[in-house]
Amino acid sequence: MGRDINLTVKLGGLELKNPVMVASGTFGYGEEYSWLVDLNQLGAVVVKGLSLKPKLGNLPPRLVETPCGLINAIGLENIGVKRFVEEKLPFLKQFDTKVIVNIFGYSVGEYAQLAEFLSSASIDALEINISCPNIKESGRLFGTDPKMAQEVTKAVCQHTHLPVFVKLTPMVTDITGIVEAVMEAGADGVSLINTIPAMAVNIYTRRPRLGNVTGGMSGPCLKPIALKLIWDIVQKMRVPIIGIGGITNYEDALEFLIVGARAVQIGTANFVNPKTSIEIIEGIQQYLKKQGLKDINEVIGTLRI
Amino acid sequence: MGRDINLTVKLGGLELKNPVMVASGTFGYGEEYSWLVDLNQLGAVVVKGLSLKPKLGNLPPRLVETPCGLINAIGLENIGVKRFVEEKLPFLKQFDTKVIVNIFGYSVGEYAQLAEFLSSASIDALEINISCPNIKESGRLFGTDPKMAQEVTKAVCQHTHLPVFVKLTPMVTDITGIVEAVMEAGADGVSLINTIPAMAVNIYTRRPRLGNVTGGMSGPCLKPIALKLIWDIVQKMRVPIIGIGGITNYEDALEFLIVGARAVQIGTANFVNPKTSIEIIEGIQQYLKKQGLKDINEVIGTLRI
Amino acid sequence: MILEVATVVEHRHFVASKAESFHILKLRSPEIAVQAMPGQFVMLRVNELFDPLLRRPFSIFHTEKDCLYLFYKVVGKGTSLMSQWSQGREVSLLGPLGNGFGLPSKDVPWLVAGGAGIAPLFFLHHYLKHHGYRPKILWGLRYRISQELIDFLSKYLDNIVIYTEDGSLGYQGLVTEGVEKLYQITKPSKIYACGPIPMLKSVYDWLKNKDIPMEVSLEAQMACGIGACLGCIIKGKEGYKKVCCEGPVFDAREIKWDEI
Amino acid sequence: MILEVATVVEHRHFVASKAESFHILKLRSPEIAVQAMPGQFVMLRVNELFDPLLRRPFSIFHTEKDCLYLFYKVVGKGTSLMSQWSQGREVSLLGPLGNGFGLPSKDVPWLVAGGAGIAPLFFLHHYLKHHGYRPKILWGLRYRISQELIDFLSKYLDNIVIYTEDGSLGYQGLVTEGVEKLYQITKPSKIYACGPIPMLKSVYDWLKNKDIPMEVSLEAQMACGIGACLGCIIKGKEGYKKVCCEGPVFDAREIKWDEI
Ligand SMILES: Cc1cc2nc3c(=O)[nH]c(=O)nc-3n(C[C@H](O)[C@H](O)[C@H](O)COP(=O)(O)OP(=O)(O)OC[C@H]3O[C@@H](n4cnc5c(N)ncnc54)[C@H](O)[C@@H]3O)c2cc1C
Ligand SMILES: Cc1cc2nc3c(=O)[nH]c(=O)nc-3n(C[C@H](O)[C@H](O)[C@H](O)COP(=O)(O)OP(=O)(O)OC[C@H]3O[C@@H](n4cnc5c(N)ncnc54)[C@H](O)[C@@H]3O)c2cc1C
Ligand SMILES: Cc1cc2nc3c(=O)[nH]c(=O)nc-3n(C[C@H](O)[C@H](O)[C@H](O)COP(=O)(O)O)c2cc1C
Ligand SMILES: Cc1cc2nc3c(=O)[nH]c(=O)nc-3n(C[C@H](O)[C@H](O)[C@H](O)COP(=O)(O)O)c2cc1C
Ligand code: FES
Ligand code: FES
Repeated sequence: MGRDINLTVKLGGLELKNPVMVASGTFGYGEEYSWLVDLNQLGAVVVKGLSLKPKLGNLPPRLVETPCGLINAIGLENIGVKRFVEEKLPFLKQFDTKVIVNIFGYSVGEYAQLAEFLSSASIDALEINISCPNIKESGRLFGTDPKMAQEVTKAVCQHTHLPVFVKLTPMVTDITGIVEAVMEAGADGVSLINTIPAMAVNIYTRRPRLGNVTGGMSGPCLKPIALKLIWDIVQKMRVPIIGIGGITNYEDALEFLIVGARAVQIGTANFVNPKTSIEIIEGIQQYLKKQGLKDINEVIGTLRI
Repeated sequence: MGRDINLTVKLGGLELKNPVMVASGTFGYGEEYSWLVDLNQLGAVVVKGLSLKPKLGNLPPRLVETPCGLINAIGLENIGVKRFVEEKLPFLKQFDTKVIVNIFGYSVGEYAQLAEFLSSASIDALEINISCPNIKESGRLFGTDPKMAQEVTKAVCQHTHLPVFVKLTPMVTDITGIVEAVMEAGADGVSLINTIPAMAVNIYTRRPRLGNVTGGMSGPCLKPIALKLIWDIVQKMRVPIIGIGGITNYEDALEFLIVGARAVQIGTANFVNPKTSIEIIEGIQQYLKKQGLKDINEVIGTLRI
Repeated sequence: MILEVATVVEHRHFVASKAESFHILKLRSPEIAVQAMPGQFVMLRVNELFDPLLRRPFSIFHTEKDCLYLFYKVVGKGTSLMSQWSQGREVSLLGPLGNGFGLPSKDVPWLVAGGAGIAPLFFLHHYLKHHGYRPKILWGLRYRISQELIDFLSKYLDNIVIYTEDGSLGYQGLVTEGVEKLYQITKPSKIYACGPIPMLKSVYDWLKNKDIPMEVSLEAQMACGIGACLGCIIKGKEGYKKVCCEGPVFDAREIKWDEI
Repeated sequence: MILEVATVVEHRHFVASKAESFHILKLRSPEIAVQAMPGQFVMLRVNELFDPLLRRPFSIFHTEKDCLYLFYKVVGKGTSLMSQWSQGREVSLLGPLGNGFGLPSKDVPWLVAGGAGIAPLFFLHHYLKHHGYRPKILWGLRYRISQELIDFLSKYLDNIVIYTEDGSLGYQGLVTEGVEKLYQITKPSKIYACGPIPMLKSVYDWLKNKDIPMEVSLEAQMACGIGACLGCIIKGKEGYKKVCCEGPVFDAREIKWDEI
């Protein structure tokens, strides 16, 4: 099926055999879902956010379900970049898919070190998370200040030959300013959106429902917001965009592609239906066929106003 | 029922017999819902946003349903402040409820004129909308720039004796900066959140699903985001807050009050269940009774961390 | 305008072999049923969740004592959830909403329906007959409908002519062709139409220079259903019109057909 | 770990006069049923909508050929939707998940359940008997349960002692008091417990200085159910533990009881 249909997309220095990836933090280190999902079919796997040192993460409870959404306050728990390369990467390398490593640090220097360390590992790209609402230590987020975002990006790009994508938070006054800043600093593209800062309260105990008080919301309710932010960027400049936020089926994915994202990531939907990413790839193929198109690139960025 | 329970709340210069209002744009001019809702029971009615001149609004389609959300691009259609006072206000004045008029202009001067004009009408407060994502003419939104927000607020406050609330957009990097700015300018409080900029695409026509291309999202999916923004404010300063966003039942309303809002507004939920606001007032009363409390002010801002 | 908890009394499914299947839902809804007029509609809540969020609008298809009937086609999330409803289920109903059809000044009115657009015209047909008119119905369908549905409708409707695009039932062709043909033989006193926009447009195009009044029942995405949200507008010659409360029935000459 | 579309074969509702009502759902789920071990669970999707969004976890209560049974209590949105399911409905099931209970080294193990916590212990009871053990079950309930449920359970469980808080069924008191009393007479080889945290805590407090192994089945809010999201952690003495894949069964001595 679909042999004659081209799904290959190019994002800066990264080429994917199809535009569908699984999002950081929602697919573990790939292994967890390998029982249910044929990783060979995916455009890429983005692994759980990694830091220099292992990180314990936040106190429980870490999850709250909301209408059409999920708030998480995992707190970026991870095994650290070193153990990842030793223990997890070999498994992922068995598959015919790109491996993108999501990283975060507490200082510009840490980002640079992470980039340098990972450049010698056999991975395909870096996604730098400058937008996780769950890092408390960092005080003001890197992702909300164009200058800081630029500095971090520059530091990473100077320390790696790998394609670099910067993952953005939606909660900024002007998304295009941030995008300009990170592209100037040498990024290959941007991925957005990360979760939206959110909160929930237990009215009987009058306490927050998350151990960390606040968290980040993901899920279907994000889609209309993410689309609009991507549209804001597309109207102003040509830059490789990875669309993320609330994608649950091929129709959702196509909305992002039509608006101008060149690839998409599936997050929370993996929990609901682990086969979402595979079904989306198939759905996109069917759609192209029915529309008489032969190449996904004929769809990307073709919104008619 | 509940005679012995106090629901009165004070927000700056405005006192409400209970903290439950209906939100601007979701309750028409009050009359439309008076068949279904006893307006006498409401803390206040906030009427559809008014401008100096009548406004036609955006091209259809103006509505798109999303998972747990609604995107609207009404484009602030309204009959203008003059006709409102002549044709709609007399009806509202028959009821024992406060009337809050939501206003928007295209320049600081227009806001001032609106405030001046309405100060001679028999209304109870002004809510200034500096955050509607559907005004295209205004270019950059007043609500995202602390300086602009301050200027508008100052102009309004100088031209009215009425209590003034400033309605804020969630899409800013730093909400507290905006709140500080408008409070300094003389506002009695802030109401938040307005809708979140959003978008939807028809993948078969590859066209936007709204006549205006983009719109503002409201509904249950907003609640966790609104709570978090209010929490950001509460942690930094003491200011009268009207909580808005995705409230559908008394539990939701109480979450806002516990976090620190002194009143709430019900928007999209009116469409789903027109009696939502009334049921919330009853629900809050029951809750207080069961918790052995006698005054809603014993709940407001009591989140335990 | 009433908010009422109705109860499903009966639910009939008319599943045709090809594509379109129709359903008739009988609801006990005493207060709304007695007030309902042809052309009016109700908005119902599909479930108690927020997905789907909004109420769905449906024309009133028929009333019978304290019950009302809806006639619907499954097109998406809401209608497919509805199709699973069984007897006894409670449904929150808001209605009757909208303006309804006006009576014709004289006999014989024609009722032109496309697909599920039959719903309000069925009610109108019944009402007109009750008031001494002898309405004709022309109904256009994509494919044939199930025999059970034909039998069901035949109990109520005489003078009905069916057109299917593929000729699998009644005449082959578009219902608008039927209108033109019938016009060779006899003239309508008024035309009432409900169905897809292209159908309405072509009936109106054909009619516009003739001296025959025409009312159409239109659809729009709705949130409130009562004129409060300003979401459901269409372009009229004299500005925007709210479909929910200034319609859903409009004088066809008031609509800007080339802009909708 | 399998993702399977199961089918509702039978659904029994045990509605007691006061408060808590229980339901037993029998699902045909051939692949998962044959693999399931006591203490493992499944995650099921409540509907095809996104409200509720996440799958719900339920312990495997019983298996029978190609079927598995769930035993659940209605506590919120998802479980009340489930309680409306009828025969033939299709349900997406992910399972079997989690580690499951370990066998006791010798007879006689005690199974201590609170409320719906009976679910995994029922399966364990059956399994232990099959392997030649003679487990005792102590079950604590808030109120009495329906006679039908008692009859249903009695078919499978012997050696069960019931405690209700109000004394309306079995002995009056908390099940933990029952444990202490029984201990006056005889000693368990191992304790398995599942139920509300306060109950588990008090059993553990009582047990901790005795030389008896104890396994508990714990709950946490879950998203993925397979160890990928890191959302379901609880505090163990050696750091956080993922309930979904390092549990839900834990050696009671590994848990930081005073911090959960
Ligand atoms: C006044 C009025 C009366 C109506 N009467 C009837 C009736 O008697 N019988 C009947 O079958 N239908 C009727 N409709 C249409 C009916 O409301 C929609 O079919 C229904 O709301 C679709 O809900 P859904 O959740 O199944 O579809 P969704 O999942 O919401 O949408 C599925 C598809 O249908 C399209 N759609 C949704 N709503 C509409 C709409 N209002 N108009 C056109 N396309 C739409 C969507 O764009 C989408 O492509 C009426 C509509 C109005 C406004
Ligand atoms: C491994 C595991 C096995 C389980 N086995 C069973 C079982 O066999 N039978 C059974 O009846 N239940 C079992 N549960 C609990 C069951 O998953 C929840 O009751 C169910 O998910 C609630 O869904 P809901 O949509 O009805 O409630 P919601 O609407 O989501 O919540 C309603 C209320 O229940 C609380 N709640 C929700 N989920 C949980 C939870 N996981 N633990 C504690 N409180 C919760 C919420 O905080 C809220 O107050 C199990 C849970 C886990 C983690
Ligand atoms: C449980 C969970 C953990 C996440 N962890 C990370 C992370 O470590 N790094 C990161 O950049 N994004 C993380 N995210 C954000 C997702 O990658 C994604 O941007 C977000 O969930 C929005 O997409 P969705 O709506 O499809 O889930 C996490 C999301 C969830 C739900
Ligand atoms: C159809 C519609 C029209 C609205 N019109 C206005 C308006 O004129 N002025 C305004 O300040 N807010 C307007 N709003 C925003 C609401 O007042 C409210 O802030 C928002 O909908 C979030 O609350 P909710 O989730 O309860 O709906 C409108 C919202 C909707 C859905
Ligand atoms: S649907 Fe709200 S005005 Fe018509
Ligand atoms: S539920 Fe995701 S790790 Fe346990």
